[in-house]
Amino acid sequence: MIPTHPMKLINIVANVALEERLSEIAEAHLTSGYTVLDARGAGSAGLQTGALEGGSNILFMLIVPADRLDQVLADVEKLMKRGHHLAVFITDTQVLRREKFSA
Amino acid sequence: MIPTHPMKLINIVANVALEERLSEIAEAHLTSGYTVLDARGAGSAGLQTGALEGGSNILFMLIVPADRLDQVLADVEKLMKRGHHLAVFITDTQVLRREKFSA
Amino acid sequence: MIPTHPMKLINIVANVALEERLSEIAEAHLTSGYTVLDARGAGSAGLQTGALEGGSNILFMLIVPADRLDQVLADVEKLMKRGHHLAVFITDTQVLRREKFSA
Amino acid sequence: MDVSSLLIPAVLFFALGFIAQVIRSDLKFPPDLAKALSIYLLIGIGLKGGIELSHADLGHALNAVAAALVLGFGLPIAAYAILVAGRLDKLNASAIAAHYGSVSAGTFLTAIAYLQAQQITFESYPVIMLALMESPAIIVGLLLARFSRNGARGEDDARENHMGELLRDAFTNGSVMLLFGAMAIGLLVKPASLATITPFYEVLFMGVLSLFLLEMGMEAGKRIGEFGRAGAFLIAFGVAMPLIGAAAGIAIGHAWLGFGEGGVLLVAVLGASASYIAVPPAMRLAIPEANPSFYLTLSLGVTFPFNVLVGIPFYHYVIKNLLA
Amino acid sequence: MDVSSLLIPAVLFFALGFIAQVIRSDLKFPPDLAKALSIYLLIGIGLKGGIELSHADLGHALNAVAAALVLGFGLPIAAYAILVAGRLDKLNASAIAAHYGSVSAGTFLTAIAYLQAQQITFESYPVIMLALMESPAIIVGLLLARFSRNGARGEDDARENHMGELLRDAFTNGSVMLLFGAMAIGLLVKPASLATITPFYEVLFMGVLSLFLLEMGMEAGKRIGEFGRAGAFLIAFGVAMPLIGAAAGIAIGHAWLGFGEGGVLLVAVLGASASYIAVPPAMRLAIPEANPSFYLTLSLGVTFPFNVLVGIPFYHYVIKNLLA
Amino acid sequence: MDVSSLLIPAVLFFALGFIAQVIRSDLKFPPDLAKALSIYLLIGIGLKGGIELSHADLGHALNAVAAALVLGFGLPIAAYAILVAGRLDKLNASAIAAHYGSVSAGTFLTAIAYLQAQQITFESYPVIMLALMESPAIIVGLLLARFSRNGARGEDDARENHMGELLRDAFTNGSVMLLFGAMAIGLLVKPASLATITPFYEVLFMGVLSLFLLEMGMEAGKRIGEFGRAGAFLIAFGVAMPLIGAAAGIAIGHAWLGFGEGGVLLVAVLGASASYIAVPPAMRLAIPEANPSFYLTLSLGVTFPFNVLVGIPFYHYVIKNLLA
Ligand SMILES: Nc1ncnc2c1ncn2[C@@H]1O[C@H](COP(=O)(O)O)[C@@H](O)[C@H]1O
Ligand SMILES: Nc1ncnc2c1ncn2[C@@H]1O[C@H](COP(=O)(O)O)[C@@H](O)[C@H]1O
Ligand SMILES: Nc1ncnc2c1ncn2[C@@H]1O[C@H](COP(=O)(O)O)[C@@H](O)[C@H]1O
Ligand code: NA
Ligand code: NA
Ligand code: NA
Repeated sequence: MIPTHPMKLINIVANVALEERLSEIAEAHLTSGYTVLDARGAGSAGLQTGALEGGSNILFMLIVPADRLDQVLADVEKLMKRGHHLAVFITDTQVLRREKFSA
Repeated sequence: MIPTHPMKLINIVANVALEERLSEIAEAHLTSGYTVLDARGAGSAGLQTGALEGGSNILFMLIVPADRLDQVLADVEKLMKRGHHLAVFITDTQVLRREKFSA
Repeated sequence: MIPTHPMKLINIVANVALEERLSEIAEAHLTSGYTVLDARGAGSAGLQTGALEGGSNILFMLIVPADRLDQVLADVEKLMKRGHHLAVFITDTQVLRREKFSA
Repeated sequence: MDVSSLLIPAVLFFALGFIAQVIRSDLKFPPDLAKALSIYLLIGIGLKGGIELSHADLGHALNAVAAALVLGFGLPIAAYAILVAGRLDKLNASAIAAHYGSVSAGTFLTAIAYLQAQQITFESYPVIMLALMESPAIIVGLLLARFSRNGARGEDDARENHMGELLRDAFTNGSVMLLFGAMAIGLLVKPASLATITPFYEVLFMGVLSLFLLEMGMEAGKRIGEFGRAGAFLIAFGVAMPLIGAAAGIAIGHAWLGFGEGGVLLVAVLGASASYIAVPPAMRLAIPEANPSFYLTLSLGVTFPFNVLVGIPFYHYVIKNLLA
Repeated sequence: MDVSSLLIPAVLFFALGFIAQVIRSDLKFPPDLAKALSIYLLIGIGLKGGIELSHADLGHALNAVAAALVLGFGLPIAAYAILVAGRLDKLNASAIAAHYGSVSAGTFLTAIAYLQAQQITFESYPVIMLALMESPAIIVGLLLARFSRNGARGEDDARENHMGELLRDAFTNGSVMLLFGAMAIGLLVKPASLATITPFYEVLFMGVLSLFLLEMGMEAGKRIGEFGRAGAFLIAFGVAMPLIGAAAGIAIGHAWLGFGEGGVLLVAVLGASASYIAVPPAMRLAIPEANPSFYLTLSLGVTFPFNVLVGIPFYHYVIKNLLA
Repeated sequence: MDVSSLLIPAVLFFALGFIAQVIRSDLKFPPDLAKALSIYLLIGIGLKGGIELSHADLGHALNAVAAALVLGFGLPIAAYAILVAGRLDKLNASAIAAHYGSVSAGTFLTAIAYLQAQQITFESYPVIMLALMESPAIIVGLLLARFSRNGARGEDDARENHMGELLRDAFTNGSVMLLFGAMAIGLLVKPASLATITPFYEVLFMGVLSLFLLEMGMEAGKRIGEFGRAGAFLIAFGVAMPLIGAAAGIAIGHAWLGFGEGGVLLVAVLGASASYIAVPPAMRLAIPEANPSFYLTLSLGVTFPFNVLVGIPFYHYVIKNLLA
């Protein structure tokens, strides 16, 4: 059996202008990396068709060990407190190769 | 500790022609919003390379409170019953700011 | 109530050059299909801005019945053993229409 | 049949893409590039059609419109009859039929490039016909499917069951909007004003087409892997139906419209080719029960390469003998 | 007001996209295509501005610069005052105000196409003014927001609270970089060398613009669904503010800069139009508390179609009467 | 060395993108745009090469081919020797070496723009050499890696262990397909027919290049953050290796091929530049153990800006002195 290890997957849907801020959070917490996907959608900030930068979303994905989840979320919370429109949802996940994500 | 709240994340992989139908379902159920990502893939409907509209997928993501899951899925089921090729999978997730998603 | 069925969702973040190798794994295990999204990010293999093929990621998603998870992961492990830079994470999920994914 | 007539950029770029796929090259195109190029090409065709229409003879134009409608309504019915005779289920037959009533802009433009390379003149009416042939094909497909379903579906709330809604879809189809919209613009705008956008839509046209065909060659090549799923009967249909469509086109272009060698070839291609841009999304919504793998494999993986690599010179050969 | 003056490709392609959306066509554009086209257009405008600047009269140029700064700083303050008077909260008012101090390149270029179609000449200084008007508007927006927040936020570590950081953002804004960078290149490079890229950036320009406007028409149409959320006061503002901006532009273009009919119209459009490319991302970062739905609905969904379809010919009509 | 020779669009747009990144502008390019532009440029180069080949002198052409193979096989071996001497592990050394045996089309085209701006003529053979230099470099990389692994890997089922499979990959590489495919098309198609696509592939070429270089400037700028990870030795290698490659290129271009000032500069650039389009994906598959961060940082973040901003004028200066 291939061993897998529990981790937390943080998903953040945000305007593309926040990509740099989010990757800085990932780097500040020394995560092993991060993944970004272009997205569109709709929410309290209105329609995000993806055609203009002001109306384009990203889905920012960050895998962290459970014991670091809270510190990372605290930084994400700061962005939200400042008024940024973010949809944040966290999922339990199992990774291959624990050492890759907890370095 | 940052409080998080359990919700359901509905994921639907469908042809891009269904994007409007799916966002109408989201709106009909007064969800707080929805997120759409362009995708490609393969399945019973054949190869979806993404190059032509007829062969392009989307990944439609919808977060709903657990008690509204069934009503939304009922509408998605209707699409499937009419013959549409959808791959639907639901994941447990934890959101920041419950009020954002259950308004 | 709409019935849902537990399955495993395998997510693989890899360079786009591996797309064919990964879809071959999906086909070899007779999965019902697979889904691919274009992504960018950063990790041990450096910055993946998505602008050049050598620096572009994909998110490869594969839903499999729990009892086939290990066989599929074994093939993914082989790629990793050969040195490929992959981030692999597996999530529990519930699908509509079991027969669609376990054919 | 002179093979050297195939040594034109359009055909060779298509072949390059096709070969790249067959030998499993890792050549990749950004998925959105094909969509952007097809938007460009549809607008370009529409503008051209509008300009032609603005100095067209009304009688001839109406004749061409009538011929387009006959082809657009007639061919899908023929296709449906053949498919159902071959024991394909009626919903898949309806969806595939709609594709063959419509036109592949890529194939049509390849035929134009083919004629230009041989300095053969051609009538401009077929460009107008092309724009007209999308909607009828979609409508026939819908009607056939409705007829096939035969009240089997009870949920009256479904959009797919409202005929009005479906007809609306046939006319507001994205490709139809681009073709007709651009045609109207070509017709309405004064030549001097139109000239400001001419360098973009006309001068680059054949170059953009070559890039589009490179990508479509790859797309066609990718579908070979799906031949098994489609089965021998459908693959054979994908070769036979263009021959029937071309025959119809030749008959109409020659006997009814009285076109010359070039114009008849273009009408033959209108008949012979099958849509892979406009009709598939329409069928996704209108006949969800049909399997997209079938109609995309046939229109894109069989009929398209057949027409580009074999059909066009063959139809031309037949037409030359006919006119001689 | 001669309606036939609207029968130009730029306006008609915009209308086509708008209509396609309103009748709920399934026409789709790859999202990245709009971004690619806008990069192209900003570079093209910048190069043009640089070339114009290279043979501009210094006195006139400085005058135009001063006028651009007056418009760029003045209009957002006027907009803010109106919005706050209408009881909009101050942060949303600041963000919206910034959009109206800046310019919509799409509208400006449509005005150029409109003038060219009527063979009306125009001064080249407005192109230079356009590039200058992005940053002041952003800066005013930031200052107004800072003032509105009034120390309410305690976290001094937030980037949004460092004025230096925010000013930096105003000048390193992506669109500003493209406009100024291309302007510098147009100014620095010798004509012979510049000529190697001219076919790409000038010959295709109006054609690319038509494609961009088609897509922006669709984007504008999609925002109609958000009118309800914005409310009647804001929608009315989206029509009134361009009239105020145009009046200011006409006054400045005519009385201060002494331009002719064409030049005054362009300055009017600088005043009347609202940014939807450069300013929204800047406001996302600088005034996150404001609702993007408001400022995008107004600039893209109300003011843009108003200017393209009604404003330009109307301002022109006013200017002609004024000069007569 | 005349700095004003760098005031050409190609170099300035590269610099603009680089600066935008360094000052952390929020300027963004859609990721797929770079891929689309590079497809266009590779086809354009290939067509040009094919047309040149069609009226090339056979003896000269064969000589150029031989020279390309010597550079393509020789440079990676030299690079590998240096890297291993510097204690880099063999697999990373193999992968990096392959990049330096191949060519950066962006750098090569910048050199052409540089020559054109100074009205210096150049031989056309280097264009043909460029297309030939992708595959040898990849093959050498593979052989070196195989040799390094030295049977360490037991799994014989891995594709990466089948030499035939790997050679196939070297020749079916996407960029190689585009270059050779377009070259064949340029060779086969009659000039009159080729002329239909010329406006797209030739007239726009330098303009498209400027946009591509703007984006590559940004990509290069983004890699600066990875210098630390690569380490001082590798960064030094990224500057030293182009000097070695340029020296080899100058020697071969001058002494062997007997080219003039322009042609020698182009051969110098073939030697000096390192691939960042074709080779990285090939190495991803063939030498997965190597760290992509190293080879992308070097080829894109160090050698590319060095060549564009310093190398080209410096090599030119050397060549002029040599020929004087
Ligand atoms: N219920 C939801 N399900 C999925 N995505 C959502 C949901 N609500 C909001 N989003 C996404 O999050 C983005 C920002 O949300 P908002 O802050 O509400 O504008 C939206 O543009 C959507 O893409
Ligand atoms: N097992 C699977 N894992 C991930 N995605 C799938 C799977 N099966 C189907 N899909 C996706 O769902 C789309 C529609 O599936 P289908 O209805 O089978 O054609 C496919 O094009 C795939 O992108
Ligand atoms: N902690 C993480 N969270 C999310 N994505 C990650 C993480 N670590 C790595 N990745 C993704 O996986 C890709 C490959 O990782 P690597 O093998 O570390 O280069 C990266 O380019 C990222 O997109
Ligand atoms: Na047809
Ligand atoms: Na304004
Ligand atoms: Na080299």
